[in-house]
Amino acid sequence: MARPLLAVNEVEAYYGRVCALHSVSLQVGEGSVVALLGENGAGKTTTLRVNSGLLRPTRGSVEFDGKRIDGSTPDRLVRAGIVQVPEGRQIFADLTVRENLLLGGYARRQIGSTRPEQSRVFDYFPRLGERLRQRAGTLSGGEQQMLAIGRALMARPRLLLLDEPSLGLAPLLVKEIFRVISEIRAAGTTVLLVEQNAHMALSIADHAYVLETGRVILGDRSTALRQREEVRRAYLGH
Amino acid sequence: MKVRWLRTRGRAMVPYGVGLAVVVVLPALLDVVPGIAPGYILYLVSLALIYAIVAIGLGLLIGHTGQISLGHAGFFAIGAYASALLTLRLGLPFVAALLVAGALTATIGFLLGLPALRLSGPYLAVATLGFGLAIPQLVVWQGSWTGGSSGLHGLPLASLPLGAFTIVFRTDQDYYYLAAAVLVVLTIFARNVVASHTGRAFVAIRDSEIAARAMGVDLVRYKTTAFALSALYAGIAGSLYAHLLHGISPEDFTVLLSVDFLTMIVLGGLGSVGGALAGALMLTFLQNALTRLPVVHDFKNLYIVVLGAILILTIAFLPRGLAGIVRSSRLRWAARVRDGASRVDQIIELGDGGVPQ
Amino acid sequence: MLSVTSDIPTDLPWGQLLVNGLALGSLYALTAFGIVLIYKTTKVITFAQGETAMFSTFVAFTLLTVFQLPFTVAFILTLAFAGVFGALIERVVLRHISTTTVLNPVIVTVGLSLILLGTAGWIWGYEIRTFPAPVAGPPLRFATIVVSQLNALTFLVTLVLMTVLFAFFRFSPTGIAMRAVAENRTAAQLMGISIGRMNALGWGMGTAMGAVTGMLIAPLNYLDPSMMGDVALKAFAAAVVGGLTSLPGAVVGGLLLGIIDSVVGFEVPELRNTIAFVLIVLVLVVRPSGLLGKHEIKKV
Amino acid sequence: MQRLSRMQDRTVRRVALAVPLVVALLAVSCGSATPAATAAPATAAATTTAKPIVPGVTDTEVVVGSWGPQDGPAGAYGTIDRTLDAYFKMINDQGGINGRKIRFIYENDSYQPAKTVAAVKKLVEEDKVFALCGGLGTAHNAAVMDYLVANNVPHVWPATGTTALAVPLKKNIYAVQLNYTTEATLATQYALDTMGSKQIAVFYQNDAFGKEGLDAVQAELKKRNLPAATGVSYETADTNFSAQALKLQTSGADTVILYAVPKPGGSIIAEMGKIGYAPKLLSSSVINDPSIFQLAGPAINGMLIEAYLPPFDDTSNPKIVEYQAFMAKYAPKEQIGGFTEAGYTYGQVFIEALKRAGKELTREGFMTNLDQMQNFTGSLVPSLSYSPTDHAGVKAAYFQAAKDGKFVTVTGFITLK
Repeated sequence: MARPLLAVNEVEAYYGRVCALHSVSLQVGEGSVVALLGENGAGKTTTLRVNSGLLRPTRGSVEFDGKRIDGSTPDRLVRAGIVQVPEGRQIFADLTVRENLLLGGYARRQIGSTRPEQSRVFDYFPRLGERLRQRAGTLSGGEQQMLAIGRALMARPRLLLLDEPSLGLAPLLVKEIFRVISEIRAAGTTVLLVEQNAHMALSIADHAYVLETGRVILGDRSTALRQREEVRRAYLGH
Repeated sequence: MKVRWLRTRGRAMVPYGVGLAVVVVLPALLDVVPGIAPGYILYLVSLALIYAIVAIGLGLLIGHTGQISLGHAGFFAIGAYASALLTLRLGLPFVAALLVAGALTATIGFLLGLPALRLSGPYLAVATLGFGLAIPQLVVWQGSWTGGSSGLHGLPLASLPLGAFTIVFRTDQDYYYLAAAVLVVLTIFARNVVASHTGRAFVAIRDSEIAARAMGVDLVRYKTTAFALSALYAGIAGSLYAHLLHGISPEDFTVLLSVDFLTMIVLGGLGSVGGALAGALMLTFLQNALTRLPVVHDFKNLYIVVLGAILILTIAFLPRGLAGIVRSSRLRWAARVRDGASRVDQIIELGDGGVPQ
Repeated sequence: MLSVTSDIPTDLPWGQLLVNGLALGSLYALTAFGIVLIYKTTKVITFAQGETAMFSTFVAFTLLTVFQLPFTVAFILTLAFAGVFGALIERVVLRHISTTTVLNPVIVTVGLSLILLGTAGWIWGYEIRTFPAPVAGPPLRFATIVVSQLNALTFLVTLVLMTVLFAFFRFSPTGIAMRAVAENRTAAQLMGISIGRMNALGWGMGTAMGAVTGMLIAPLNYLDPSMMGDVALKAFAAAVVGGLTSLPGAVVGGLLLGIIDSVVGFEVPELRNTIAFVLIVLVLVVRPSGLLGKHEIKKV
Repeated sequence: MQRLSRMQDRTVRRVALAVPLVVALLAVSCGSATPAATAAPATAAATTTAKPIVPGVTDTEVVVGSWGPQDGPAGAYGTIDRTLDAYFKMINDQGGINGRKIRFIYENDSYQPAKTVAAVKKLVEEDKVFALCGGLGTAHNAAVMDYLVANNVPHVWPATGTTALAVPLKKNIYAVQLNYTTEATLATQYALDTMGSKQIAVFYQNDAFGKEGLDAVQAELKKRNLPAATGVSYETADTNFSAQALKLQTSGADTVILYAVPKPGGSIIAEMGKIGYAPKLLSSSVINDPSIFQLAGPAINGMLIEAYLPPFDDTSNPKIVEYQAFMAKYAPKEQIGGFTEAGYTYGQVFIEALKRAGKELTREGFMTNLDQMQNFTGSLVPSLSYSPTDHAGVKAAYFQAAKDGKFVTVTGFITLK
């Protein structure tokens, strides 16, 4: 692999006095999709939070595009090109769909119009275009997930951090979301994906890591991981 | 509400013993300190002890039950006026007036607790603030029997009939012992409430109303109880206050006083009965101590600025107030004695329940 | 002289009372704007709004009297001062305060108001001063109803500011970002919005709003450290009755309180506050989140 | 730890319960048994020993105290104590009185009675003041009146005109200010007899001060079998007076008597002007401060103001020239007006009494001399008299008219009919 876009090196992180990550190292190559697998509480979301700047690691380092970014604030990282779609969507329910999208491009509003991004989002999710004036809180769960991803794309990210995009969605919708994720990758955006649905995740990821109690226990190409007995038993249900 | 009378015992009694000894010998100590006037200091201490009673009651409401009140000067006023009117106009003995005043304020507290069931946070703050503003206004409005804004003056001396004797509280020292005795009784009572089932229900409500309800805590009952109890303390304190000053007027019960009460418990440490006491003492003596600074000659209102700074600094640096310092240093010491300092942090963490003992 | 009473069948001059109430109410509403603005962005309910407004007005007064600046220049400089002042308050004080309980910000802003009261008294003293009115001239008359130019201006400023702020929150990216921060801090951060900057902006705007209010109130209520005491309490109540996050709510709450004040003040002046607050409690019991506020979901 | 303590003997609990109560009660009863412990020694010594030890008095110094608000809504009154302080400084610069310098201690009570009591206890018991001068406020004087009487501390010129301080007579309290009842009765008589008023309304502060004024007006009207005046009140915290202006207008009164302090007083005049209501105006002396012209605006022109001190800007009066020179030198930061004039006058009366009390200064001697003061003309008050049975002080007043930002004297001194 050439120089990775994102490199997490022996990161340790705490919530208050509880240690959530003991020593996590992983790498995400430019233009790839990397999946993080593991059970609830394994540290997947925490890893994303460290990368997006919401949580400051107590030890270790995070490098993005060759520069240290640990300790930076989320708003700076968004400008640098790292955008996280948080778990549970967290769209702004009181704001309209248009306003949500506008905020997605907030960090870039100085650079110029966000119109091209907006039309790209509508290409991926035509339904959002139909509901521009609607309050986001009135959307269905699937539409809210689309809005959350679309909102993130408005910032024209180089690295998209996706936290459980399939959570609580009907199988058909899950399929559609994953279709869009591969399209996003195809358009050149790197994706780091946290997913419970290991089947789906491994089907689109180039590379995957398995976390357990705050440690990376496995990391390999998806195709290789799929063959491993422990992964099959624990995550793929065989 | 069933409360066992005394729960504290064993080594935990030591601070009480010490505290009590200080209470008893304080007047004698003051007599031998040169350059101060015992009567004046004892008046200030009495005032502080009376405020401490309000603060302890307010602490039960805010610190333990999580219900904010910006109107406790209102309860304080009701207690003071009830007691003053009963002794002055109806000639009731002091003790009877004190008890009736307490019962009356408790009832009004209960009633105010009812709308509070629906309100929380800033909404409750405004409702209670309004209550605090309204009481002095009502007093002025009903001037024909409340004395209006001139107030009521020349209250009879407080007295306590004990069988064949009657103790009359004449001097500042007498009055100091009266206030201290009432405070001791009410402090013990408050600590017992806190340790009882009722106290645990209060804390459950503070921590999460939804969880408390899920656990079967009757919100209506315990919220109104907290308000009534808190008002009872303010009412009794109000009665003592009226008799300490031998007179009252609406000027005594401004919003600023409610803010003072709030400051006392914040400074002392929320959720701590001892903290409320310490906060009341500190605040009452603060202004006096400040007037002794030479700079105050040109800056007579310095104390307001200092008061404001204390509020902010306490929240910023001592979120658990004076009680927090005491508690953590005690735990630190205990931990060092037992098994080295390494577990201190953990112990402090465990001590965060907000329920003393 | 007696025409007012003889024209109207009841013994209350309702028209004039209403007009007076609206004038008074717009002062409450204006002050409430600052409270709402700060609450909307920072979730801090400030008890210092009256005192920051008072302090800014004293600054304006100094610019007008000591430096002899024209009113417009002094007005603009005061707005700038207030904006920076508010942002500084946020940065120096409130940023370091944990907001895990409602009580913390309440105590801290009360502390802040005490510091400002004491400092203003120290710098400018407690003498009552007059503050020049931005407009002067004969009052406007509509039949038997009289409206002073200052009252008319205040009412106008209230409406204009409400509209401008409404548009700001609806259409400008910064305004939308402030609403986003109010709704979900984490998600807003992930949009690249700096929470610290938004909080400072909220305080700056709220305090500047207070300065406008102070400069409109001072010609009427005179200038001294306690000039805002009563108004700030009512404004606080107006903001809460209106729903704390709603600008139109603040106007409705303010005007309602103004009219109550005017009518009750005419009939039983002793009970102005009492009746106002009984009504507030009734309103809140029926609608615990205020007239136009959204019900906030309690988190477990 | 908790579990351990729970296993302790139950008796500890009982003891712990009993001890505080018993000890506290015992202590209380002991306290009552020795009632003389606190306040008595100083005064007892003063009356018995040959060379009396007088509180606050040494060969070189006499300690004088006062209280008043130095902050808050009533903070403007703080000027009075500051002027007094400046006045005593001037006296000290001139060598003091009978070889003694004056040490003046004034406390800030923030206009809160509980703090007044604390302040007075400190002044009397700790600073051991010889006397008080200019303690401010009606409720505040009421709160400490009994205490001052019991301790026999002279209080010269409490800064309030409430009649309660002089009637019934308190041996050690010397009211000087024209009391509110006399003042309002004079105003009513003047309105009815000289101004030709037919219907009177009173705008008053809803407290002891304003009520005393209103009651005196009503009493005078009743005495003459005239219909009662319409009373319109305001609260000290009020800031807007449009409703009250409207109410005064609808009352149909042709004369409005003001019993208000400067801020609301000025505001109500302005508000009446705004709605085009222009009755004859008559005001209590309390409003007498130059700030009132600014506060009230042009509507004040023609208003009559009662006064018992000469106009503070009348430079044809040599006493005023002296007063202004004092202000310029010793209190340049204070705004010349009714408050500073009052403080200055309190000082004059106090110093005169101190002078007369002589080298052997005692409280009794000081009060005896005050009781004998007859037609004293050395202060801004034109003439001041006391007697052992009358401590009411000023009883005459005159009227000034507001004209283009100045007060113009329109009558001589008038006393009650």
